[in-house]
Amino acid sequence: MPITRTKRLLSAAISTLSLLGLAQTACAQGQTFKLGIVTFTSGPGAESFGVPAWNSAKMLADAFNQGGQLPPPYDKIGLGGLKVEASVIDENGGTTKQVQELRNAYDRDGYDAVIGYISSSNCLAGAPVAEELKKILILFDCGTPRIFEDNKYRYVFRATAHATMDNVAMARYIAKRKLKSDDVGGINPDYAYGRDNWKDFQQSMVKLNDKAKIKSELWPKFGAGQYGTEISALLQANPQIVHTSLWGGDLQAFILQGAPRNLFKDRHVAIIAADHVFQPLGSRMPNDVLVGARGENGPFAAKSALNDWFVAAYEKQFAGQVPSQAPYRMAQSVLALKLAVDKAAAANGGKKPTADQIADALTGLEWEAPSGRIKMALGDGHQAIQANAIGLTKWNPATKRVEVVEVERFAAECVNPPVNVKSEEWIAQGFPEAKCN
Amino acid sequence: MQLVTTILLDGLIDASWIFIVAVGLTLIFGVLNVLNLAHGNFYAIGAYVAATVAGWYYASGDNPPAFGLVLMLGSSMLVAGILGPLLERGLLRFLYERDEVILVLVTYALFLILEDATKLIWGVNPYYAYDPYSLFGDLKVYGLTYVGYDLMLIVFAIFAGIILWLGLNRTKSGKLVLAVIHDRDMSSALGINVTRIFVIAFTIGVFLAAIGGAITAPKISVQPGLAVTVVLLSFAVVVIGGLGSIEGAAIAALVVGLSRSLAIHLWPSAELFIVYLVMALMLAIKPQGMFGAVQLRKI
Amino acid sequence: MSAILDVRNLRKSFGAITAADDISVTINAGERVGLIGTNGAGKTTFVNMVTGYLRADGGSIVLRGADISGKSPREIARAGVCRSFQIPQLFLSLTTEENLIIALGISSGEALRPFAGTGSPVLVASLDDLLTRYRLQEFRHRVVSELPGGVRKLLDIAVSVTRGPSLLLLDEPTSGVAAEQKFDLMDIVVNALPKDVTVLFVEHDMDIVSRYSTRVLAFYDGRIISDGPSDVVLQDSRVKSFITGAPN
Amino acid sequence: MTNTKIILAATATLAALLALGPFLPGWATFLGAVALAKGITALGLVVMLRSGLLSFGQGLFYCVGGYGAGLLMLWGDVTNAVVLVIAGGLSGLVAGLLIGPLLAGYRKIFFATLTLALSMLVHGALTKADILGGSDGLNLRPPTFFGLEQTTGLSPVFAIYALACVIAVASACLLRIHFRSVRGLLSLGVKDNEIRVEYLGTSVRRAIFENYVVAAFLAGMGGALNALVLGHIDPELAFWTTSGEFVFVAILAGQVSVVAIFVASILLELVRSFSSQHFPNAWQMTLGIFMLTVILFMPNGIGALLQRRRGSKIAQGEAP
Repeated sequence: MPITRTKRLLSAAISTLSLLGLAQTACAQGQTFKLGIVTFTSGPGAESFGVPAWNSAKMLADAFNQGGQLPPPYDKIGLGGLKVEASVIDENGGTTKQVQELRNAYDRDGYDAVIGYISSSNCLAGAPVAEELKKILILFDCGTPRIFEDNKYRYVFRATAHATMDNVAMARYIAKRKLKSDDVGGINPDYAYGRDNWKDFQQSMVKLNDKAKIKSELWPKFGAGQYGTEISALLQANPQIVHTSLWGGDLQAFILQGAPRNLFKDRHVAIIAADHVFQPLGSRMPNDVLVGARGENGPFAAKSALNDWFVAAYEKQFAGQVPSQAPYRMAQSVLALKLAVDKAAAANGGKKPTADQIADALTGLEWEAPSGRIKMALGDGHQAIQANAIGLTKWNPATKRVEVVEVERFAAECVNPPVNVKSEEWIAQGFPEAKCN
Repeated sequence: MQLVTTILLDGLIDASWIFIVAVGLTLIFGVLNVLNLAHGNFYAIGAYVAATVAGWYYASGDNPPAFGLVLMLGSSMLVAGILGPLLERGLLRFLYERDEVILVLVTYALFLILEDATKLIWGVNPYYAYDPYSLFGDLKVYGLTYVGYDLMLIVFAIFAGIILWLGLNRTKSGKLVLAVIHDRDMSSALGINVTRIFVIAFTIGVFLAAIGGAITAPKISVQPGLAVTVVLLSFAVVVIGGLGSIEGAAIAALVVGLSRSLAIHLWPSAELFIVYLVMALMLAIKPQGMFGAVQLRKI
Repeated sequence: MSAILDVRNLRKSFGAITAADDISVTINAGERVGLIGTNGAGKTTFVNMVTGYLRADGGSIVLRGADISGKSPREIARAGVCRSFQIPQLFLSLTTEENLIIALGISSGEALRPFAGTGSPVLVASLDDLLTRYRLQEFRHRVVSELPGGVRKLLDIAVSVTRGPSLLLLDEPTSGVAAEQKFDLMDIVVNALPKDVTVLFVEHDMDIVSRYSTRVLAFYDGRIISDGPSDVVLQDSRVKSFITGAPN
Repeated sequence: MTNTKIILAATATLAALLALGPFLPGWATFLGAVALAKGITALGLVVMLRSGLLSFGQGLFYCVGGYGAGLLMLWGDVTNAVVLVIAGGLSGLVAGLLIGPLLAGYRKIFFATLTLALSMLVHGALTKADILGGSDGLNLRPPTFFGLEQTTGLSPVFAIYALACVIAVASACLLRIHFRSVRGLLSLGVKDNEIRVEYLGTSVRRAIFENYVVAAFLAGMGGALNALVLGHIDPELAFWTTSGEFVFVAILAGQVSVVAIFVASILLELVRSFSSQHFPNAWQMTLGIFMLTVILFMPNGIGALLQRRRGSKIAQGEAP
């Protein structure tokens, strides 16, 4: 191949790249606050978490821009007085793509902050990028505690509690209500999230009930959709408690296939993240199922002006859809950012605050969310802890809704590890320094 | 005894499902030598169509429930019957003279396109068709409740298998299909209209995938992301059974179903891996699969 | 005269058809042997077994004292037995030159070195030599798939002799070549070959056979029914009635 | 074009790429590094394509390379990027040596399918491996570059981009020389007519095996580069969709020239990132349509598989 062709091909490539380079500088600084939301708009995560989360973010951004919609302190216009420009990025496509997208978001498209990630691998991969580029990244859903327990970050935050409390709270409920729990079984998706949940739950159970023993552990593939054999195995082992961290379509399929086989009779199935299937399943959701919502979200949310506004606005805007944990966790994160940016802007004489100023404002922040009072308590003020609640399902034919009854609420310090203790060790040591009400 | 029965029964139910879902892929592979990565999307489309129809049909409670199932199957078949020829005539046929692997790439592109297409048509909110699931009641086997619908799956799979077998071995075009599977070049040399066979085979393949989706719809929540798992599972079945062998697919489905049920009951932590494990063993022992012929380039 | 190829009780059958029925024959170095016989008489099967394409059901093939029965074509080629094909086996998408370069590269061992260029003096020299001796110069840069049948035949033979074989088997070298060109082709081949090369060639044209062979093996029904100098064999009554169909 | 000219052209290209680096915005540098890493892998595919084989499971070696480098960093405390990338290449090579003999017997779609199956096996195994972070994978530390990153404060992404450039250009240059060697021609011969190759006295299996191992080595280095620039490894690297991209790049580029591979790779990354920027709800569809369009309407892009080639490469000094 003659040199000339090399040159041609090469220059072609170069010119495209450099052109894009220019394009990027153009749109970097505007007098708006560009907020990127990364969440699943396609694939298995879209229905239950991705799209509802994006809806929630979009709704809040619009409300901020109109101003005066939310109760104080969130009634100020925009973010730090700046108009919010929120746009969504699909989380589907693997970590390489996500890291590329994150770099594009900060570097090319000039986003001032990004809130995102349902998948733990994307959280793990994204955090160092934000740190390297010194840009704000708020993780809103991924479960793994590894992020702030294995690393320290300045610009990365998680405005929601990690998955440990979901399982500790569940175990505590079982203990507190003295439910039969000597024989414990579990069915969890066979990937990191499922395995972490099961480890936490099983160890918590053993700590809280020394007679508890594991009767069966099942590991369906994520996205399997077929649970016939697992259900048989569970029925056969006949444990008194069946723990599961299945979610979304998998959880729905599991319930649809398990209910007619009496899996939910004469035992408690404990679903740590269940509220998002209440509305889709409706009357198909069995009664007396032990459920959590990864925080005081959805049906567990305590009455407050903010929560009333949130639920009403969401149902109004999205055709009667009831907000579940994903919208709540997103709202929680967006509101944390709102508060921090407002604070930082005020401190900055009303001018657009820098990432460092926002980071400072976020560190150790305490704020009100629809899900109650949240506190950046762990990871040097970067990892939030929040209260959690567990209850039993009850179908209400009148309201045509699945409600939660016999709810137990657990203070944040009761179900989350204290500062500088790894979740795993905290559970293994029997919850030292836990402050329960 | 109870455990054995349960393992066998669960394995059989699983195998029936796997067979219906996977056999279409084998057929297409055998005839067109295309590893159809979009197979799972046709499954998903079948499920969506069925669920949509079920939604309309059961909306008014007084319709006879049994007919709903028929309607679901019929409608998904109909859509497959349109989609199959459309894609084969409209796209694949232009590429047959290209390298086979390009066709794999084409189906990969199809996979990407259909992923979003289904989402744009049906959105991300779930669709349900659970009414037929309770159609056949349920019964107790050794004290374990089984849903009649799942047991009917076994009957359905055997039925489908027999129809397919008869269709291939007892009808003229079926025999032609087998001839093409056996030796493509020879068949065209003998003047068999291979392209016509391609349309037939591809359509039947899409057909079966869609039916798989339709019969599964009642027991799942139909929503984005159905495709990937199915295509991987079917792919494993094709490899285990031997590339392009129908009998192979049947046996492989049984092997996978039973080994999965064995694993879940006796060695649960291996569930995710068991299919790959069987596949690996098969590759190690008989790389061309149980019923596959060694396909070395002649030397 | 020393024996180069010694075949003993060679047997091969495809189902009911017996392609080689206890064949025993000795070929001496320097002989130029024509193999004649009707289609299905076992000529090509014989060639295929000697060159390892087919594995004999029984019997032995000994090349200069070394038993090569059941060896792969590759090993037999390395042992000094090369062949051309009834249907030329060439690299159709490549040019005449490239075909020969691959062949020469393999025999010289350059084809095993990842970066050995095609321009090495030795290679170029033997390339030019081949192109000239086989009259292929004008087709040098033509893609083989576009070459006329006769030229492909020549190239096929040229490619097969690059190893400098001691025994060369030509499977119907003149088939598919226009009658008037057959002699030219054979002349080119014969003149291009070193004198000491032993040649076996399968041929249907009896004029070619009588002109170019020092010895003829007449195959019939998997057996050699006549063996000797061409004039003798071609006059053999059974050869006449079964093969050449010439009047007695 | 003589080898000297090729090497000159390569050096010029390398210089240009390195000079370009500092002017690129960070995201583009990252994109460049990833594209080059994938391009290096696709280059390996072309090596196999020339002997008529297309692997749909090259993600296996990409992944093995990534984990090889990553684990050497995390467990072996080796941080030098160059060492890590070579280690990645070698782990790919070893995997190739192990699997090669099995696959060297297969052709066409059967080869493609079995490679795909094997890569999915590795994907499944890694998802189960808790010690390797399971499906979440592991985060890596920033690699070092002989201390340059301290002294000159050079950004890790740019450093890896530069390293990728060097490896890409070097391997492209070597392969370019190889393709016009006798051995390079032999690969084409294997694709055309295995019978003749065997009768010439050399082993087809061996030739294919060698090409396969070379491809595995390149994929290993590509995977290592991807792992380093990403700072993270997870089983996704071995997923079939990853392999699909390599195939696409190889097809899109064809065998017109080794440079085309990298242009194709960069193009794919650009299309991906811009389609997800502009059509966040249909980026997969956009990508798919892009692929189909290329396959249908750019047959020259796939000249390699059409097996129609004119004139002597040597005479015209044009790349095979």
